[in-house]
Amino acid sequence: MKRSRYIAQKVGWALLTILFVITLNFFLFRVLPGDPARAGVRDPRLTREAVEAIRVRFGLDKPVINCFQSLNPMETGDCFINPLDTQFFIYVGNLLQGELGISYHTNRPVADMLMEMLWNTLLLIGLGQILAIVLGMSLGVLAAWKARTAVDHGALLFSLTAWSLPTFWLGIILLFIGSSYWGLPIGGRLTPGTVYNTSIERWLDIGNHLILPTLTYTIVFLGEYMLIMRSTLLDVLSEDYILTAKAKGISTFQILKDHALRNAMLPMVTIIALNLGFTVTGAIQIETVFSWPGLGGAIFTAVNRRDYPMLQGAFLLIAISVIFANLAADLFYSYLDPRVEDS
Amino acid sequence: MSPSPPPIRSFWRTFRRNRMGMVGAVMLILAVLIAVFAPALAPYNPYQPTRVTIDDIYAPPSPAHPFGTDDAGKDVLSSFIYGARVSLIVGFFASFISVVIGGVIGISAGFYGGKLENGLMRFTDIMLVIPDFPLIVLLVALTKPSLLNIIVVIGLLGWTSSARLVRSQTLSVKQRKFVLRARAIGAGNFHIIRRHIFPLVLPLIVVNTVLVISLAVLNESALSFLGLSDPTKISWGQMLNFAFTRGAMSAGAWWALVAPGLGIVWLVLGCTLLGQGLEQVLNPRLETHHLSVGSKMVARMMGMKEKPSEVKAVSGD
Amino acid sequence: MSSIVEVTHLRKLFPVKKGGLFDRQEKFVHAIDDVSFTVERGEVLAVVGESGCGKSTLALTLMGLERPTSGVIQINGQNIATLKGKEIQVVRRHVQMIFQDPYESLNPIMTIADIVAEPLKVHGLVKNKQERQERVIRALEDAGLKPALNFMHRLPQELSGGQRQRVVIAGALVLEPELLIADEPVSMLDVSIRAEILNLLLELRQMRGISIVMITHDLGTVGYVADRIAVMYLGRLVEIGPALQVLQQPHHPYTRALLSVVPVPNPRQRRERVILQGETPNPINLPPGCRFHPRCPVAQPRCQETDPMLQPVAAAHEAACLLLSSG
Amino acid sequence: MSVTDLSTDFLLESAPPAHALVNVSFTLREGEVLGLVGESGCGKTTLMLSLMRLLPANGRITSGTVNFMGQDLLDLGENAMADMRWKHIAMIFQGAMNALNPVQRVGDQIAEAIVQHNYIQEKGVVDGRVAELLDLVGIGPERRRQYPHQYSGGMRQRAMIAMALACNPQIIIADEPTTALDVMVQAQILELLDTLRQRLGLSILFVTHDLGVVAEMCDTVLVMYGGVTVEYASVDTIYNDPQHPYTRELLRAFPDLSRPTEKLASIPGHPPRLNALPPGCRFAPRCPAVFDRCHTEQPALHQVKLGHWASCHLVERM
Amino acid sequence: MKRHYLILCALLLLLLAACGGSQPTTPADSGDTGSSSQTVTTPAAEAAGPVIVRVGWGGSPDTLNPGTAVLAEAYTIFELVYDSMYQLQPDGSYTLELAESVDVSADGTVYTYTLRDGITFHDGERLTASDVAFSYNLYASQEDFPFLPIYTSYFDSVEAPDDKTVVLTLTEAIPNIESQLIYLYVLPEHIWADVPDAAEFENTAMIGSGPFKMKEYRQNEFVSLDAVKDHYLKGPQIDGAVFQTFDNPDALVQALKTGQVDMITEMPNTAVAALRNDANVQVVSGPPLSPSVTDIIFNVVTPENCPPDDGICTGHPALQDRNVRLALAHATDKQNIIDVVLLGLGAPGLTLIPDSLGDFYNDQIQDYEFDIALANQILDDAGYVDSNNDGVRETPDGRDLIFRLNWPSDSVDSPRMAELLAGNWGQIGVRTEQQSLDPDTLTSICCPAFDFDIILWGWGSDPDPSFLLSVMTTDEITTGTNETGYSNPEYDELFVQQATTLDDAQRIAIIHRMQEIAHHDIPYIIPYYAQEVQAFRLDRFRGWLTDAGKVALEDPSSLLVIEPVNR
Repeated sequence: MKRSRYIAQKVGWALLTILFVITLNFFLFRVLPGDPARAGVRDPRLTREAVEAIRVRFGLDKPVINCFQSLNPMETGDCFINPLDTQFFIYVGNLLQGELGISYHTNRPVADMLMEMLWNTLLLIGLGQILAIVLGMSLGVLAAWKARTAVDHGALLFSLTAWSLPTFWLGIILLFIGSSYWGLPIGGRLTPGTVYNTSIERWLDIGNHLILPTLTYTIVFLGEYMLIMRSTLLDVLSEDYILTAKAKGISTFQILKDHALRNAMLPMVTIIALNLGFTVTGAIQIETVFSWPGLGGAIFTAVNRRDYPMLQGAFLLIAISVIFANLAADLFYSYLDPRVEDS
Repeated sequence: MSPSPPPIRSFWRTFRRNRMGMVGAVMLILAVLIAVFAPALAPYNPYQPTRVTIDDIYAPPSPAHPFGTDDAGKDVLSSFIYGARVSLIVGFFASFISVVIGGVIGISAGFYGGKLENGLMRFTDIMLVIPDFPLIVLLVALTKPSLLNIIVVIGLLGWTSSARLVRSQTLSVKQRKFVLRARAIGAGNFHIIRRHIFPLVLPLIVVNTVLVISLAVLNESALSFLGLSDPTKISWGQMLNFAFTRGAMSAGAWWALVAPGLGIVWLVLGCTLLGQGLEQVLNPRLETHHLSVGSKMVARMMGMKEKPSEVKAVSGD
Repeated sequence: MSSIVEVTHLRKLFPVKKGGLFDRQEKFVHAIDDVSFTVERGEVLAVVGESGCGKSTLALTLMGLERPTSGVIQINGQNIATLKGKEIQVVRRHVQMIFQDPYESLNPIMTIADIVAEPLKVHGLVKNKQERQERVIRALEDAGLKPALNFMHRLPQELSGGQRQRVVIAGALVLEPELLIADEPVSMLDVSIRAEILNLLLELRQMRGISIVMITHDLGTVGYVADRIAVMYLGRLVEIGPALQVLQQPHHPYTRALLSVVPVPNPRQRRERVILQGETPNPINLPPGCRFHPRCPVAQPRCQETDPMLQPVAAAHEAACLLLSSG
Repeated sequence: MSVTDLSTDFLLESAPPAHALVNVSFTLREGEVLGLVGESGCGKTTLMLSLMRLLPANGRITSGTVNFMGQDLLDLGENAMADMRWKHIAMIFQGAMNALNPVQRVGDQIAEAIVQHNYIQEKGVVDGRVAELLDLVGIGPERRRQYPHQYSGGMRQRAMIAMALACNPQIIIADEPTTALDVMVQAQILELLDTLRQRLGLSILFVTHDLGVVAEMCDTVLVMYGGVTVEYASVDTIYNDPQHPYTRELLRAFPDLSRPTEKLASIPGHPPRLNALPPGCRFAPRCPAVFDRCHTEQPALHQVKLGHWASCHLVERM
Repeated sequence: MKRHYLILCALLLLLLAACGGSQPTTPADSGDTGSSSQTVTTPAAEAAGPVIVRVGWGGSPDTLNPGTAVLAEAYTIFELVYDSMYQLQPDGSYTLELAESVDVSADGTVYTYTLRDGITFHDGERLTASDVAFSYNLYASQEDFPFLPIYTSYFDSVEAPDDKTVVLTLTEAIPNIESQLIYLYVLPEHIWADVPDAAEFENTAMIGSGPFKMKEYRQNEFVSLDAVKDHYLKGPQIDGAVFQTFDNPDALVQALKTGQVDMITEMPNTAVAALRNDANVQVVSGPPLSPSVTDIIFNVVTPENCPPDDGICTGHPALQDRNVRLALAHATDKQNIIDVVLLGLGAPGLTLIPDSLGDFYNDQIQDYEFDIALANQILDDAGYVDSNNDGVRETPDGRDLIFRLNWPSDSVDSPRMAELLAGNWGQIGVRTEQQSLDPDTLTSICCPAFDFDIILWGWGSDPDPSFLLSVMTTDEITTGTNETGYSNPEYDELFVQQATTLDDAQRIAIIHRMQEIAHHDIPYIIPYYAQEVQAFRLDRFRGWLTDAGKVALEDPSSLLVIEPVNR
């Protein structure tokens, strides 16, 4: 009962956040300097008529919102315009149909392009996150358990340093080491031109290409998870119920497993969720360094080519993914922490 | 009886013993010194054009250029020293903006509560979920990549964590009885915030600022990497950007990459260590537990209240 | 001598978060429900009860820190329930509060002098540093911190618990109040030093004629300090009367039970204990009739229907129980 | 259980070790309730954790024996000791909210101890035992599926007691089990403990600072101050014939409802910090009957009469 | 225990994966096996596997639709997969491709092409004259194709009287028909006729008639092509080609070094020295097959030429004075810029018409010498003196010679060039305020707004100079193509003349004259003509065209002739 209300509330907030992101996304591109139509037209050989044609094609000739022809509040226009015939509603309407506009750069629907890349990014982020979480937490548990010993200090120093590394810098160094000494592929997702006899071969190829990006990703994010795990676990381990468990004659391993970890997981889940937004930063850099065909690389390309619909779409997709991931984490949290039910 | 030391001095006494924090502070101070005295320290002025030849480009380290030269034949050491300035300016000012916004939002939300808090924190939650970096990229790409824009954009988007932290700290300070006492003696909101809330939230804000600096520095370097920095300003990120786009690795000029990269690591690590150290001193998380060493237990068993100050008193005596 | 405090039909409700999405009915915590009493000048009134009975809310309401939902609180003849900002400040100067936890109620980064001087600054009562200094010293020494100069520049955490509580008291004294509200002033202190704080309060009453409302759950000490005792249960006064009478001849079954379970530090005095079963019910869903009836050892059917009023049982001694009227 | 000359030190960073416990000896007989009394920081908790060998890692037991069931607990291997805990010596902690794992069902936490020590595997049997235990402490067995936060303070303490009884231990160490509870709930818990003791023949080591509770619950009392035994005697002797000035002062400072008008006394000063102990008698700085020797020489525990021990130079002289 | 297990597991996983990666060919032995696959191919597949040349590049086609494509990468693929009427050869000449012969009418307006026999599309359908006519008419009629209509602007009609004959009628005789037709790729009518909106067609199947056919295309990942061994002209010697995208220029070079690709189409010039030391690698450099030019744009628009609608025209007045521009030209050390920015891999530039345009390039022009003293003298003489001794000269009416200097933020080299220019010009008392701008903002301040002083930018061109020449005509000021605002009636006149002069030599003479005018008037300083730098491995393929005068190893002319080393 109460959990259902908690869930409903979280879902509600997620939807509201998405709405906010959509609105922000729309206005960002219109408030900031630069004509969105002009932005797509880089070739000075295009005629004024052609520019106007593009404006019409992208709906940019319509008023921004009902009364405003432009975002300049001085320039109010006719208020009897059909509100559904304004840029904002056209935009939202298109969104609802899964249309994110046409890329200025490739002339393809942004949604299609993003979908192709989304899975690649999810693969990279997913694998990297899982490894970083598992390794980071293991290291954190080890450090907390051996608090104030050489093991702890070593792990701490390693994690802090790993956290401080600029992702792209680590990536480029690993790229050179990995390709020169370990014969690992330099970039891409597949070895182009290869004929795969089975899908296992194909996946092995993908896996081989994933090693370096994942390694970079893992190192960069492992540090933070380790630090958090260590400190929450230290907190949890100094709680009285740990002493109770110890007094019950329960072995250290079982205490860690049954009592400490589950309680320490609570802040971890929250932080992992909040961290998801941050992981995108890493993904952009890693995908660019390793030419991984994902959303991050797409953002890099789009930035370079000033492909605004693409940027807009990628940002929206990433934001929505992160919002949903957060929602999932919240729901997972409610499952982990029985106190949620009565909050 | 001799007058006891003021809080700042007793803080320093404890902090001095915190190895992590001290190392971080030294690292950070060193970086600041390098930045401040750049003109005196740098063998050349990287902003001053000099005549170079092909042989000067990516020249390996030599007595004339201890860190070698970069893709424009400039002395890497000098750029490195001057680069500290921009990296630090971005770090400090962006985090200053973030922390001021976060502090104001956090304190007002935490202190006034009610609808204001609800609104502010919901907004914070929304901003917290939105991935920062793509938005930073977007905004910098949409505006023009000048140093000021970068600082403002990084600063404007970095406040969420500060706001949450400050709010929760404000809430916990507000719960403490001395705030109720201040109310009981008839103090107004402003007085309470100024005299009781702010001074006690301040240490946390300082810790947070230090950590936000490291994030801002990392963000600046990532922006540079994406080609979204001001190319006329030499920062470590900018140096890396030139090294990447102009093939330092392929040319075998590792020195052009290593110095600025390590500079960033140095600065970020310094901030992180200092932040962690400060946090340990100001809010001694117990580095110990029932399965291990225990100063909290010891403190409790030795009759000390479980208050940070008490624990400090034990180790400080 | 007129009363310094007159509370009549005081009521304080806290709204609780609405239930479900379709549960429109708002619920309330009945923290204080129709409470009336007076405090005479120079008197020590102890308000006793278990946690959740509303005694802390009573303290905050008396201080003007919580607005009563209804009822009248007259302090020095002025109803603070209706006063506005500035006026309340003036009244507040005469009412000061002492808190339970001396570790918590002092700002750890302010010196003792600053803490004690703070009320003076807030109210803008002194013209110059010198006068402030003098008043701070006087307050500290009155609170037993002698010589005051030894303490003024120290920080709270450098003092022991007892000394801190004295600082809190000094901070209250500096405004020369007429009424002190002491919320569990000694419960966080070690047994060995409780008496000195209680004795200090009594001394102040003697020296300055200050009235004291002492909120406490510790029945052991009330007899020692209080002139009168008020017993609260679930937001209600169930018994009020002279301290000795209440302690030795309690009339309300709740008071009787409460007194019977207080441990006595004498193994030779084993008494019959009345141990009430269950726990104090939730103050949101109050039982009908007498609030105490579900746990009352002598409850009768009519207790479920009629809500008893306070009625005199002896001189200046009242209790709220239906059984009393029938004999 | 008999404890002799138990001493515990804490190793401190940049300071000499603190002697938190010095030569404490006592005997806990079957069915006896031994009260351990003292102000905060007098070494009560250290003693308790030393007995269970649950000290934090910088705590060191430096001497003494703990004889129990014909063995010295201090000589047992870690596994044997782990087996000893709860099966034979169980504990009840202060503040049961913190002592119960917030994310585990109460029933499961009780069952954990049973499974750990009795190796009962069948779920039904364990379940039955949990229900039985909860029933024993007056909690409806259906509430075993609930989490600690759904319990009230008193119920949590009851659940703690049920947990302590899980393996039918001979000894229960109760560390301030009623502190922070309301007086009525305290009475309920004390009554429950008393009933259980009589029914199950438990020995209880009752740690508290509340002299009233001690008077009502205990058979013998051990008064501690600054890590040393101050006085050790039967409860009647302690209250009616205290020998040590500290005991006397403490009793005078404790309010007695039966004598409401009697003037309360206080002991000026505060208990010593364990890393800054006075050289002589640890109580000397606060003692009303102090004389020169007290500042230089630590008094030994002296038997005043049979079963009554006190450590004071005054007692020795007699 | 479990914890250790977890860590161990993860480490094992990584190790296994790493081992899996290092198992296959190392760079040293990859040449011997001739294996195309780096990692996964089983030994059996390796022996019998197809011989595929792996090309690394920094981009990816923006689209496979020839009508809407912009990027050079797309045109590379078009060249391989499609055929057109003419083929541009690396030496700059044109050969007939689809047609075996052409007959031009006496007045030069009717071209009758006879197609070769046996041309088929990759899906097996025959390529006939009607496909050609359909394609040309499509390009001419599609308004949403941004560039191609330019090449069809002289078309009057295209007809296919029979399967083998295409009759192209022009509105007037033009000199450069070949260069107009090379980008008009012939598309299969049986596919494109059914496409509802040609501008939105993604064309991923990409059926063409060229020597390679599309196998797999993943945008921003790779393009994989199969060889058409029985192509009607000359089938490739190899079995296929893949183009792999590397976002990072260093990664591109590293991929070549480690043998993960056989050829790279671009690289940072800084890597050249290191690659030249690699025995397995050969670096080639020279003028690019696709001409391009880097320019320093001066805002010289006069008030009367300021575009009435869009013009803001805030240029520094001093730049209107040729003396100032001349001084700047004399104060520009082009060789130093080439050394630092290009590491020597470029030639000093003269005008917008680069050396890669072959005969159209006028190499007889004497460039302004780098001479600071002379430059100072010129400014002194023209009345620009530093009267207030702040190191910056002023115009006679007292305005400082401080110029805004902008460049596109996506340019790697411009910031370095700007630094050097600032140094050079600083010596003659000219200061710059530097700012990089994103290309859109730059476009918006550039032209036709003329809200700038100096911009560093560049142009790409087709093999005919018409377009580059048009950039300096008065007519293009309002359209924004003329980015300097330069206007010279004599030049405009010559531009019209060259467009209709059919005789090659005569046309070249006019164009040379136009360059002289432009060079004399200095609306631009052209710092350099950059060379194309490419590199390939020697251990797997041989026969790359390295001595053709221009460099484009990814061009069909190279990919058709290379063959495996060990065959």
